[in-house]
Amino acid sequence: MVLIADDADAAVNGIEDGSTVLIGGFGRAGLPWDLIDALGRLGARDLTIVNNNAGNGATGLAALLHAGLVRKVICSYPRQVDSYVFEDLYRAGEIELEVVPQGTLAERLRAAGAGIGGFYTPTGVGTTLAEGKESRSIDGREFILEYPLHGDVALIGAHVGDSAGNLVYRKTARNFGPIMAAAAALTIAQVVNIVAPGDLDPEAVVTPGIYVDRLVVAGPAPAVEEL
Amino acid sequence: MVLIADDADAAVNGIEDGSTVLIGGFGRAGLPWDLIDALGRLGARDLTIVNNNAGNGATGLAALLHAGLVRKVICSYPRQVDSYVFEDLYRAGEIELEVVPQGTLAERLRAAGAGIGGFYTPTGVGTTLAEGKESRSIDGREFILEYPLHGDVALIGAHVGDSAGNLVYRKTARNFGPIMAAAAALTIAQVVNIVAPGDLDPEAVVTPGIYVDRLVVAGPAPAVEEL
Amino acid sequence: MTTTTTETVENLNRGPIDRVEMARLAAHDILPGSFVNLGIGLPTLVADHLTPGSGIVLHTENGLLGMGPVARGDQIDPDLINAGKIPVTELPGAAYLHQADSFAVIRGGHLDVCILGAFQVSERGDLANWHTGAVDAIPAVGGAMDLAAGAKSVHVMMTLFHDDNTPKLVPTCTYPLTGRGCVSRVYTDHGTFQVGPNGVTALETFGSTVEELSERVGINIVRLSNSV
Amino acid sequence: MTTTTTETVENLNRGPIDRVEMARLAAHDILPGSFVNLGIGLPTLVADHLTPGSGIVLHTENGLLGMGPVARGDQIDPDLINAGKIPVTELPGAAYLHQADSFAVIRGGHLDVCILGAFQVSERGDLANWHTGAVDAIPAVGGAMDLAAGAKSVHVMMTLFHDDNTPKLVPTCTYPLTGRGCVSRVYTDHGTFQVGPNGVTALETFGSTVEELSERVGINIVRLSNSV
Repeated sequence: MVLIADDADAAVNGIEDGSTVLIGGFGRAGLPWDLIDALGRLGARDLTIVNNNAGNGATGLAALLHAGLVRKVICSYPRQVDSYVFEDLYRAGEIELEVVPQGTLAERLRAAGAGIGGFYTPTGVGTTLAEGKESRSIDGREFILEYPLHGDVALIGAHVGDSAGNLVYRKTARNFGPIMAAAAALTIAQVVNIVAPGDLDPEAVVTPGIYVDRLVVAGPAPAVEEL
Repeated sequence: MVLIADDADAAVNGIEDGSTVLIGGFGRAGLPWDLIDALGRLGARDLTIVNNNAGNGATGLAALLHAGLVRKVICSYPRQVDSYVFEDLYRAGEIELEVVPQGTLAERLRAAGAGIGGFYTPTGVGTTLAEGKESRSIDGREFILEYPLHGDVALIGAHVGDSAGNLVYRKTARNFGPIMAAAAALTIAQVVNIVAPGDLDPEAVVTPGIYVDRLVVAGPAPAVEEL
Repeated sequence: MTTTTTETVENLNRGPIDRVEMARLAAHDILPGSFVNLGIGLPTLVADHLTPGSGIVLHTENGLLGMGPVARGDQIDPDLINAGKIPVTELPGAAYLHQADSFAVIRGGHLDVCILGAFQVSERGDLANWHTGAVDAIPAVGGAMDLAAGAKSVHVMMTLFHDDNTPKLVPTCTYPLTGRGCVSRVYTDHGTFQVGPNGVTALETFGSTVEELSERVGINIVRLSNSV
Repeated sequence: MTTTTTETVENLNRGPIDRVEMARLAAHDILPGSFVNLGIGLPTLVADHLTPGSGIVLHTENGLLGMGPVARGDQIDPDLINAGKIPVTELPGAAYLHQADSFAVIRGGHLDVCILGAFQVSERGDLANWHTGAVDAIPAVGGAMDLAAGAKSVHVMMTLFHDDNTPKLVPTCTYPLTGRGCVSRVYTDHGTFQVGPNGVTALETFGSTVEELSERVGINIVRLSNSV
C-alpha cells in the first residue's frame, strides 16, 4: 500500500541514522529537492549517500554534507564547478568517497533491484578503479566483478504518480529514478501531481507501484542558484 | 538505418545456416508469426532457436522444427498440450534441448544486450539445472554463474514502429521483444503499422531504434488453430 | 521465534476440504496490499477469493502487474494473457513489463507471496514441482524456479496424496527439486501446514487428527504449542 | 588488414587547425546512420558539423537517444539536459532511457562511435581522460570508462600538446587510465592519427611533416603505406 504523505517532512519520517540513501537526479533533472531538504530537517546522521554527483552550491545535497549528516558518498562524478562543500570536506578527510563509473553505478543499482548477486563488467578493466577487484576472462575478454548496491531508502523525483505508486518521469529527469526505486527497501517519490489508478497508461508506466512506498506532491521547484 | 521491408520474405533475407535465432512471443502474444513463416520459406538450416517454448500445433515454430531446419532449442517450457512436433523429435534424439528457467533466460538475453559478461543468480540453486555450473556464496547466499545469450538474429513481434526503428508493444505481447532486440546482431520486427519519427511518444518508446535493423508490416494474424 | 497463543485446530466432524475451500484458506492468509503471483493450476483459484478493496496486486510473470480476472466474451484479447496462456484482464493501476523487468520483480524479492502447485514438498520446505524425473519426460521449468528462489514467501497448494495414495509431503523429495528450503506453508485437502527448518507443524486439519495424519503421511507432524 | 591505396596527406602551406576544423574532420568520418556519443568539452562541437539528413543519431548517457542541438530561449527545459548538464533539445524519433538502459546501450556495444576528450593517448590506444593523478585532485569519472569500454569505435579530439608543450600522444600514459587499448583514432590540431597495436600512423598533418611531428612528439609516427 502506498502512503500519500501530506508533505515532504511526513514523507521522510523514520529514516534512521546510518542509512544508505539513494538519491535520484542528474544535475537538477529528477533531483528530489523537496525530500532532500526534509531529510536535512529530519537530521538523520551517519548517512551513506548514493547519487551521480556529490552536491552543488550550498543547497540540496550539499547542505546535507555541510550539516555533517553524511559519512560517505558513493558517486561517479564528485568534481563539479561548484562542488566546493564536498571538496572542502574531502580534502579535510571528513567524508569518505567511493567513485564508481556511472554505468557500473547504474548496473549495481539495477542488480540490487533485480536480485542479481554480482556481475562481470568490462568497464574499468586496466584502471585504478579495478584495483582490488576480482577479474576474469570470459570469451577472451577481461571483465571485473561488481556487486549490487542496495539502499535502505531511495528518494526520487518523478513527474506524475498514481495512488497505486505507478510513476512516469519527464525527459532526462528519468535517469536514476527507476533503478533506485527498485534497489531500496523504502522508496519515497516526490511528484508534480498524483492521479487515480487507471489515469496512467499501463504501457507507459516506467516504475510500477510495487517499487514505491510513499508519494508526496512537491512544492514549486527552487530557483536556479547563481553559480 | 532501418530497412523497411516490402514483405516478410524480404525482411528475413540473408539469415544464414547455423544462425542462433531469438524468437519473441509468449504463447501467441508477441509471436512474430509472419517472420517465422518467412524463415521457413527461406529454408536456413542447422538453426538454434531461442524462444520461451518449443512450438505448438503444426504451424509457426513447430513447422520450422518439422521441416528439419532446427538443430537445437533453448527454452524454458517445451512441454505443452500440443507440442507434439517437438516431443517427437526430442524423443527420437533428432533435436537438442537446453532448458533454462524463464527468468534466467530473460536475464541472459538482457546481459547479452547490456554487455554483461556473466551474472550470479539464485534461481536454480540446488537443482539439476545447476549441475556443472559454477556456484558461489555471496553475503551468505548461494548463487550460480550464468552467461549471456547472444543471437545472430532476433525475430520479434511489436505493435507500432516508427521509421527510425522505435517500437511500442501491446499488453503482454511485450514479453521477450525488448530484450531480444538488444541481444541480437540483426533485429527484425514485424509490426501492425509504421509511423513517422515523432509520432511515437519518446517517453513511451519501449525499444529504441538503435536495437532495430529491419521492419515489416505483418499481414493479418492467422486464426487460432484447433487444439 | 514469535510468541503465539494459537493452537492447532482439528476439524474432525467433517471430511477433507475441496479445492475451493483450499483456495479460500490460502487467500485468507494474504495480507492486504500484498503483491502476489499465483502459479498455473490449482493456485489460480485463489484469485476468486481475494477481498475486493484489499489492495492485493496480482503479478503474472509473462509481464503484468495488476492482473484482473479471467477475460470473458468481448474482453478476450490475444495480447493479454496470463502465464498459463489464458486470456485475462487488466485492472486500473496496472503496468506492463518485459521479461527481464518482470523477472527482476520476482528475483529481486519484491513479491510478498507466491502460491505454487507441487508434486512434492519436503518437511524442510524443499519444493519439487517441475519434473517427475521420469526418463522419457520432457523437462519444462518455466518460471517455477525463479518464483521459488525469489518470492518472500512461497506457499504451496496441493492435495496431500497422489492418486496412488503416496503422500506429497515427504521427508526428502525424490522428484527433481525446483528450489531448496523455499516453501513455508502448504495448503492441502487434509490440512494446512508450516514447513521449514523445524519440520512440519499442523495449523489446521480436516477430517483427521494430527496424529492420524502423521501416521498416514509417515513423517512427524507436530502441533502448534501455546508458546513457541 | 584491409588494403588501402590512400597516402598520408601533409598540409604544409598552413599552420595547425583550430577546434572548429578538428570538429569538422571528426564529423566527416562518421558514417551516415551511425549512433554516436559526444563527450563533454571539445567533442560537443562535432554536433554542429553533422550533415542534416545523414541519419546520425546522438546519444547522451544521462538518458536520451535522438538528442538535438543545444536549447535556446524558450526551448530551455530543466528536465532536458545533456551529460554536460547543458539544456538540449530532442529530435523526432527520440527515446528516453533510464540509467541502466542508457549504459546498456553503451556497454552492450551498440554505439558506433564515441568521441572523447583526453589528457593523454598512448601509441597503442590507451586512454587517460578522467584523472590527472595529482595527489589532491578529486577523482571523478562519470561515464568515461563505460564509453571507453563499450563503444565500437572510440575517437579522441584533443590538442596535440599541453600548454607546457609536452605531448598528449605518448609512448605510455603517465596519467591514470580510463581504458586500455580502446582508442582507434585521434583528431588534433597538428594532425589526425590512427593508434593501436601497430602504433601511430598519421592520416593527415597540418603545418608539419610526419617526420617533424615524430620528432616533436617523441614517438615513431609512420605514414600510411600504399598497401597495408
